[in-house]
Amino acid sequence: MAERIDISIEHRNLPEQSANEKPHPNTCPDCGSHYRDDELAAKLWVCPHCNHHFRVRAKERIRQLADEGTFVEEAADLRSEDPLAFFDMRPYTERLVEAEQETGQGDAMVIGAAAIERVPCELAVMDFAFMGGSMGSVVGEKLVRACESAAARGVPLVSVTSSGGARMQEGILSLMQLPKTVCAVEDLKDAGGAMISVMAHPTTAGVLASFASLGDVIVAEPGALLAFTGPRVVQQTTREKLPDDFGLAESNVRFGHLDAIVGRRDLRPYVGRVLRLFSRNGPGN
Amino acid sequence: MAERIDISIEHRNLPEQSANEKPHPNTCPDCGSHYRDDELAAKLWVCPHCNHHFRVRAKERIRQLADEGTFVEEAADLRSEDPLAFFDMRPYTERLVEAEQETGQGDAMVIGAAAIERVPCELAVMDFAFMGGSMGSVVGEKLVRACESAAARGVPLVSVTSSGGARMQEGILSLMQLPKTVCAVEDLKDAGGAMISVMAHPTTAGVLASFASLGDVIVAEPGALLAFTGPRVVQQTTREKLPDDFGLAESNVRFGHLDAIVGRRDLRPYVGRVLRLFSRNGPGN
Amino acid sequence: MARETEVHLRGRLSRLKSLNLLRGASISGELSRLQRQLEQTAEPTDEEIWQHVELARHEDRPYTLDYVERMFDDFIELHGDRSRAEDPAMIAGLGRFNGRTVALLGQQKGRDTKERLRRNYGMTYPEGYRKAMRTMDLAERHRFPMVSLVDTPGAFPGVAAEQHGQGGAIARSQALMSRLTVPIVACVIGEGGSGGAIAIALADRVLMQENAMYSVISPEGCAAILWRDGGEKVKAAAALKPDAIHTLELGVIDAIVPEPEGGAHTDWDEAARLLGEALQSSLEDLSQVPGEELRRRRRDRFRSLGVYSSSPSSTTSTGLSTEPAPARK
Amino acid sequence: MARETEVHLRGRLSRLKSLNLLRGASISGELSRLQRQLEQTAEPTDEEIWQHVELARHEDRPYTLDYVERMFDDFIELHGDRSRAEDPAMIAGLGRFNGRTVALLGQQKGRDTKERLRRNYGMTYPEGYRKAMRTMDLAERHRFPMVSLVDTPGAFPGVAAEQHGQGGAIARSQALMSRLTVPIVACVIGEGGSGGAIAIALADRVLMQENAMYSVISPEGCAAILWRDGGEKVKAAAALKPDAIHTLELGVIDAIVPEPEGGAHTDWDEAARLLGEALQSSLEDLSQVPGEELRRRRRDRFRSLGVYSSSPSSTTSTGLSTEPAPARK
Ligand SMILES: [Zn+2]
Ligand SMILES: [Zn+2]
Repeated sequence: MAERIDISIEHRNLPEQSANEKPHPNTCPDCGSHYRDDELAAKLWVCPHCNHHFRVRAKERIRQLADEGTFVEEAADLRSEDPLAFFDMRPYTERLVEAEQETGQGDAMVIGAAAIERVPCELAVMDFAFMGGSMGSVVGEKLVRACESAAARGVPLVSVTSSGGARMQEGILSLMQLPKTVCAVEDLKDAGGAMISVMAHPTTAGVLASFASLGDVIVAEPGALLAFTGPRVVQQTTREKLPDDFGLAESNVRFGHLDAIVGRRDLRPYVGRVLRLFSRNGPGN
Repeated sequence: MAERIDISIEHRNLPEQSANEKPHPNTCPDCGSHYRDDELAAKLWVCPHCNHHFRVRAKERIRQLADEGTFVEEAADLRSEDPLAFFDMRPYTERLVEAEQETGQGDAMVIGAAAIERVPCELAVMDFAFMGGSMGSVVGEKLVRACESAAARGVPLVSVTSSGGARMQEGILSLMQLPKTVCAVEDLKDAGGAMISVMAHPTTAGVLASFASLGDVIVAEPGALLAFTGPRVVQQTTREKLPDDFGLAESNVRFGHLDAIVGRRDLRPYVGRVLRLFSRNGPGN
Repeated sequence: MARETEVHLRGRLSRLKSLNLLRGASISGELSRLQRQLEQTAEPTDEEIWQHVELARHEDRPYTLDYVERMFDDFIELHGDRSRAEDPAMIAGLGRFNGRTVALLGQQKGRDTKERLRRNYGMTYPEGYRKAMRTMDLAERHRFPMVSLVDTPGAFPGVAAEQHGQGGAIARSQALMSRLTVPIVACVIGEGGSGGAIAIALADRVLMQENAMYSVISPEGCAAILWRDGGEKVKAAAALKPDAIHTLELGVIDAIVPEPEGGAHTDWDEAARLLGEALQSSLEDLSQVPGEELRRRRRDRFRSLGVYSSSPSSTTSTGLSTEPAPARK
Repeated sequence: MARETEVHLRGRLSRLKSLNLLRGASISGELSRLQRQLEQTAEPTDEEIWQHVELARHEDRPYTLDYVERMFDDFIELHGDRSRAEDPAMIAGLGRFNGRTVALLGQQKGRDTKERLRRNYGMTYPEGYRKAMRTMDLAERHRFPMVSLVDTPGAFPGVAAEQHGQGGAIARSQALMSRLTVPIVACVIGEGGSGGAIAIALADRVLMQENAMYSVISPEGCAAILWRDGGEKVKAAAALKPDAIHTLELGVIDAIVPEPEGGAHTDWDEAARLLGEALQSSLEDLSQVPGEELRRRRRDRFRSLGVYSSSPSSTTSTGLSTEPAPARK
């Protein structure tokens, strides 16, 4: 065993594939079926053949969950800075511009007020397409504002996560988004607020190790990778044989970390039910 | 696997031996050395040859721990009643009279005010010689009064346990001594008091499952059996192969249940140190 | 048995007459029925006590989830201890009970062989109690009242369960219940098996169904130790008196929840209706009490349990404590 | 590097001048020395940053227990998570520090091969964080201030650690620290490795020793991902800026604790004396603040960390947030 072991909080937990031979995004990686965008959209981006849950973009997720016309985005104007003047193969600023151009979003999280099954709530939804859903200062700040907005309006927070971890281009400040978001969730809880955490593929590293794990109720989508350290890094550093379902939602529920695995088609009614239970304005409460 | 599984909270965790061929109490069960009373007393009832910790009677334990002349017994007049008019092979009342005659004690626990290394505290010490240290209404009540006395005087409680569990001759009332003592410890903690739990051989079943496990610091003597269910019952009901150190202090520390194993010769200074740390009148606190 | 009979009849009469809960609004309708039953079983014979044991363990008796299904709306089950495992022998969840959100705990036995194995016959591991504890934390934070349904032969007596800290988990689960400031109602709906039961039964109101049992040790285990013969279980049960009436007499429970004629297994819907009424009545009573006061009374309730004398040698002939029990509401 | 240099010099000057802690009574004696060092390393080269990394990991550097031995009286170590395991990579304990009882947490590396294996190179399992959490509960109940010494390459990346809930344990440890109402001082004494470090570093005062490092990822790991070549660790370290001065500039830590000339490994006693003074000074400051206020400020401190702009497209040229950070004491 090497004396120095390197641990990455930012390990891209992508399926094994080289940049050159990426399969088409609408080809199911599990069964190989291929679909048009509208076909998949009609099925909530779940493979009708094998139930594989494709990743969904933040805005699409909100469309799936929120009652039509209820979502009002907040803090859309926040943008990342470059406090370390970070430069690896390319400057961080360049990566940011490119990500915004590609995704049409300012950063890897979208927040706002919404209603689900007519119960008002606050939504905080991550978007893996923006730099692997990595959490830097903007994601941290948005999550904090979502907590504050939920507390101010006396409604539960629903977070939907999909993230490779902290954004290392912001160095130690990205690590500080862990305690920052944790403190915000605790403030929300002190205000009597509830949090429902929905973990989508992948919810890893710094996001798993902060706000996402603090939900009053925590559920995950089938097949989602939920791991502090991803399988490749674990394999490389420990040379352990990994179980087939290493880090998957199915393993996490067995080990006691999840309240339930909820398929995407059931997610909206499930979240609605939980919201009714936690809603302070419900009958009898 | 039989469908009905019987679980005994009162399983006598004695070493395997039949009543007929009991070895002499001063013969070391581990190495066979034999000692006179005064020899063992001079060594705190620890085998000088192999470090086996003999069981010590409550009054002897207090002599070993408390500063000379400081112990003032409380609630010595409490005696068991027989609320169920319990009668098995013999009436419970007869067993009680016999136990008192044999041990010179009113029940299986002695409590009182004391000082250890000049730090005032409250002591609650069990005596296995009285009906296997079983916890009935008197033991429960005494533990409660010890907590109340500790809180009233603003001193920590030191408990030393040695018990086969709840006293089944008091039926459901013996089970109620679990929540009763738990509530008392929580009252003590709410009053800012500390509790140090010393587990001697054996601390099992209802005593392990109540106040003894609630110490702010929990230590055990070497070789002590600390188990909710003793090895014989586990073996009989599950037919599992038991590890050699099943339920022993050494196993418990490995599994995270103990702060330390402290040999009897080190116990007084160790408890003194902990008392100084928790003492509210210490320098600087 | 003459002295026993006398003591118990005396105790029963004095206690039943002063019980608050039986006079409570929604249970009072059942009082005459209960009294009739009490008279019928005035001093149960050994065999009658054993019949209670058998009814408590009846394989068609409704279990926790059967009641949940009938009593709760919008129920979601909470899984896992957030640490090491999910224990299917312990149910935890949230649901709407008569319009308000409550947190539920309860052991769950299995109905068929496969489920029995999966539920470990309702015998909880430490992980199950840890799941219960995190649910208590959740209830406290959100001010959800708690309902706890007790139905277990006992905490599981296995090697892993011991290694994972069975004793400490039971102790800490009780400690946490003693700290909560939300109302807690527990009901023994089948077997109230020793430490495994009390771990989730440190409640403001402790109820028992008519045919449930609550005991420090199984009759079989008691017989094996005291009679050195597990076959003497009927005698042991008679000595332990684990039935609801004796338990009520001793002040350990606050009220008996009636079952359908013949036992809960004969009519699950009716059993659920009767249980639901009793729970609702208790929760309504408790909802008036401020949280800190609730906790104070809860601890005092358990502090008062036990029977002893202060004389240097035991002379009292009654089964009641020589110290007056603190008044309870 | 021109723009970077300018930004950083500007930031450094403005921040250092307004730092409260550096003006604190017992650290002020070190101020001139610190300033001398700051000047010497005004804009550290890539190689200089790498030297910091090597010093932070120096195998003769004092570890948590070396400091405990020198700073505490009557120390007792607390073992076990009361649930499943004892994790020797995490030290928890109680001891007298300048006359008062404090609770201590800290990762522990090993000094020789055998101990390194036993301590798992200071890489904590979830069980270690759970031991830390129960120690926090203990500290809160008894009003013991907490000292946390951070020294870990990171939380352990193994199969069992994942199965036992590494991510959740780190999250919950932070959550608990954010709830405590006793003073907490953390100091990074070697490697402040990512999530494994922050799990015990959500403190009222966060300090770093001069040659410690604090980073979201190891330079090696960062190089492997961004340069696709683990060998580019020096470049990665330069980009991550894990050294104490840069970390101070970013407002992540509150003060730098001086080390003996040449580094802590050259003189353990002197290193412990300097660390002890810094901890004592911080604890004294904090002891004046009421518990609820302390917690409020602690959360606000972390809430303020981060650099972003509110403009639709990023135009700010400074590395500082365009939102003013809340005032801290
Ligand atoms: Zn498919
Ligand atoms: Zn010997």
